[in-house]
Amino acid sequence: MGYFQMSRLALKWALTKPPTSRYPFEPRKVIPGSRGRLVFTKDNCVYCTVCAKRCPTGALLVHRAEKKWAIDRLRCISCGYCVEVCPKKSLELAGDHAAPVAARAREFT
Amino acid sequence: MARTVIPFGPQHPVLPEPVHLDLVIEDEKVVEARPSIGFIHRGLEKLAEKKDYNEFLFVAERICGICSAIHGQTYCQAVETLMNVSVPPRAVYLRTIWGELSRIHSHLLWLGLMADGMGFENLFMHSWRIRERVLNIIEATTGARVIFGVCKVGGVRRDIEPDAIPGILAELDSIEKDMRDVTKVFLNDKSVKARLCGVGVVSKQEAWDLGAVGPMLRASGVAQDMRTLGYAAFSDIPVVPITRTEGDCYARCAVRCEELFQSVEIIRQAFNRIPPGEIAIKVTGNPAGETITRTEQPRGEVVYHLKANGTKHLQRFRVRTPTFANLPVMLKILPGCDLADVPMIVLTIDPCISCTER
Amino acid sequence: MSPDAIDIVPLEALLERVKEKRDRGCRLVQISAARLPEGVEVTYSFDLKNRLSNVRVLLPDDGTRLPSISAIFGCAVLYENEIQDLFGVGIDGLALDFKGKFYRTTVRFPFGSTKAPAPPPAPPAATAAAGPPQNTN
Amino acid sequence: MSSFSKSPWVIHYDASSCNGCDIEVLACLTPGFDVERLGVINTGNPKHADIFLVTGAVNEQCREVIRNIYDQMPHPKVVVAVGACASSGGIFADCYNVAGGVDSVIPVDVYVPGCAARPEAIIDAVVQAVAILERKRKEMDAETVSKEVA
Repeated sequence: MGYFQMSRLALKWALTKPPTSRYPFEPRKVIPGSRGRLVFTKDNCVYCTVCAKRCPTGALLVHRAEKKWAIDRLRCISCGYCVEVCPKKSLELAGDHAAPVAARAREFT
Repeated sequence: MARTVIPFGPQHPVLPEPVHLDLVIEDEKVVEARPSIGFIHRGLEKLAEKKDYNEFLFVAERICGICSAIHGQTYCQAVETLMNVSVPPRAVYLRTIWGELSRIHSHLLWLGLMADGMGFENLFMHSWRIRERVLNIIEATTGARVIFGVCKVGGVRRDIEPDAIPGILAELDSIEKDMRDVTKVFLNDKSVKARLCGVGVVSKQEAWDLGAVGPMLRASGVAQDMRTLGYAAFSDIPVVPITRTEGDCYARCAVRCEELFQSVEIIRQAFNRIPPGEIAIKVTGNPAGETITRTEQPRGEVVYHLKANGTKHLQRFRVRTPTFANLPVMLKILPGCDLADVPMIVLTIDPCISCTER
Repeated sequence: MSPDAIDIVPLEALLERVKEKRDRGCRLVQISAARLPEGVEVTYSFDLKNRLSNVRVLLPDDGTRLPSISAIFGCAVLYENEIQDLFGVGIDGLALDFKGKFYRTTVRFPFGSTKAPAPPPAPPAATAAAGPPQNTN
Repeated sequence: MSSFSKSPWVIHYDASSCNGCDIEVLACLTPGFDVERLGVINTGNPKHADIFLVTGAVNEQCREVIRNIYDQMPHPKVVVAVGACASSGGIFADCYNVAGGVDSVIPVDVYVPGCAARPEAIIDAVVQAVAILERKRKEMDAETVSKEVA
């Protein structure tokens, strides 16, 4: 009885389309609302530094005087805490993922 | 007879995580197992002194990537107990749903690793194929695949829209069918049975005395499941612990297989009963007091011991994770087994080393 | 904390109280230690029929040693080694003593006392030096 | 095209990660993403590996293990730090037992951001790593040639 358990499953899947995503050759299917790359929109930011203070990993750096906002992508954990506390809604999490990099750098905007 | 010491780990093909065992063997029989852990010890309990209780949630969720959802939930529950906050019922149901989804993905992950450990590559791939479907539901509802990040003190961060529920339930039905196919192989296949039956037997008394928890304890015949305490939505949704009496590797496998379907059933009931309303309440002030909170993770009972003194930092954060409690049992059953069975026995406790060492 | 009251006992009564729990058929749920300004507080939690009961002792920071309960509950060994390594508390009668090698941490006794210096551990270098002089031709 | 670009072999080690990135690395190998269609093979033996995937921050005890695995890999080799913890220490950077990212022990060639790093990001990183591996091999070949000439 117990001999043909797997063959049934294997046969069924031999006749079905593979569930594999073809990622590098086809673009990724982004599920809406996915927490990915942190996106900053400069327009209404008042450089209040709340996001930098609340960031649990210290990935964000905000200079109020120079009006600069910077992120270290390699520290960001996409938790969305900054998005939640931003009073001007200038931060949001995009669905796509940040690309791998060869060196550490802060991205200034 | 000559004794040989064989090192097992820290980098070992069956272990995705590092743990080290010195196995003293005579012939092919293990006579002693000496563990050496600490490869993943980060010391995150001490971080509670640097991060405030809201930020610390992100650390608690990252104690372990597999049990993340229930770690987050337990942490929030513990802080809410300290602060005397009652969470809106909708949030409680959502937490339950996500907790059970994470149990399904964790058990499927474990079944896959188990199949891989016994060399049944095809079954491994099928388990992980189904797991990918569960992760898709999780990502669509929480926004992430492994670290959910949906709980917060006072409620949850996201809602599941009522329009999305029928779709999720339909997908769950189809996943359940898929899981039936795969678990049938685990439970009935001759080669799986030959590999697992009678290996690593723990008696009921032994398991209880050595403080085993979760599927490990239930597979030895003790009906202990923290969900019966009635935390979260389990006060409305009754849970009957799934038990087996054999206490061997096969029984532990069977318990986890059955728990998959139990979790699907719990999610269905939760979606049927989920009340409308708020998903979070505003929490102000700082926690004070002391609490010991227990919940049921995929691997068993987790214990959070929190002490707070009214400042925004917790005074002491201590977590006892299920694998830590299951290690003594593993060390107890290793002596006397064959060297070839060691990977099976180590895998059946569902070791989660990053939980254990924190 | 109301449903699961904590039973604070003097250090001498600890073993007896733990044995009592054992005789009633309890399961050892956890042992947790916490650093207080005056010392280390060790809490033992037991479970019987899903009811949690706790026993607690307070160890002052004057080098008082904690008796091990590993003869009563075998699984306590791991918890006690953890406390020994992280809090710098000496424990007597451990069934399996890792001698400070359970967790190898960068900071010795990360939860150690902040007031007094941590009790000096038996340094392996010192014992080697105290041994017989090695023959170096 | 060398055998690297056709089939890079990877080895994975969990430094002190939370498991999140580990299971994503494993998920890459299973039907959902199946990197074996790109020729990537996961091996348990450092002596067979070209690409070293490290997840998690480095602590006191695993420092030596990482060093060991790295030393055992044949040249040329590429190290990929997967996830925020491996890249910078992430949320655990302040812990007493965490020394920082993987680059505090061995040189890292590619950093993958994310917590946990997505399988797609890991695939991207492996693709980048293969390019670096090719470049390193060419440099090595050029070096041997110049040595033979001299």
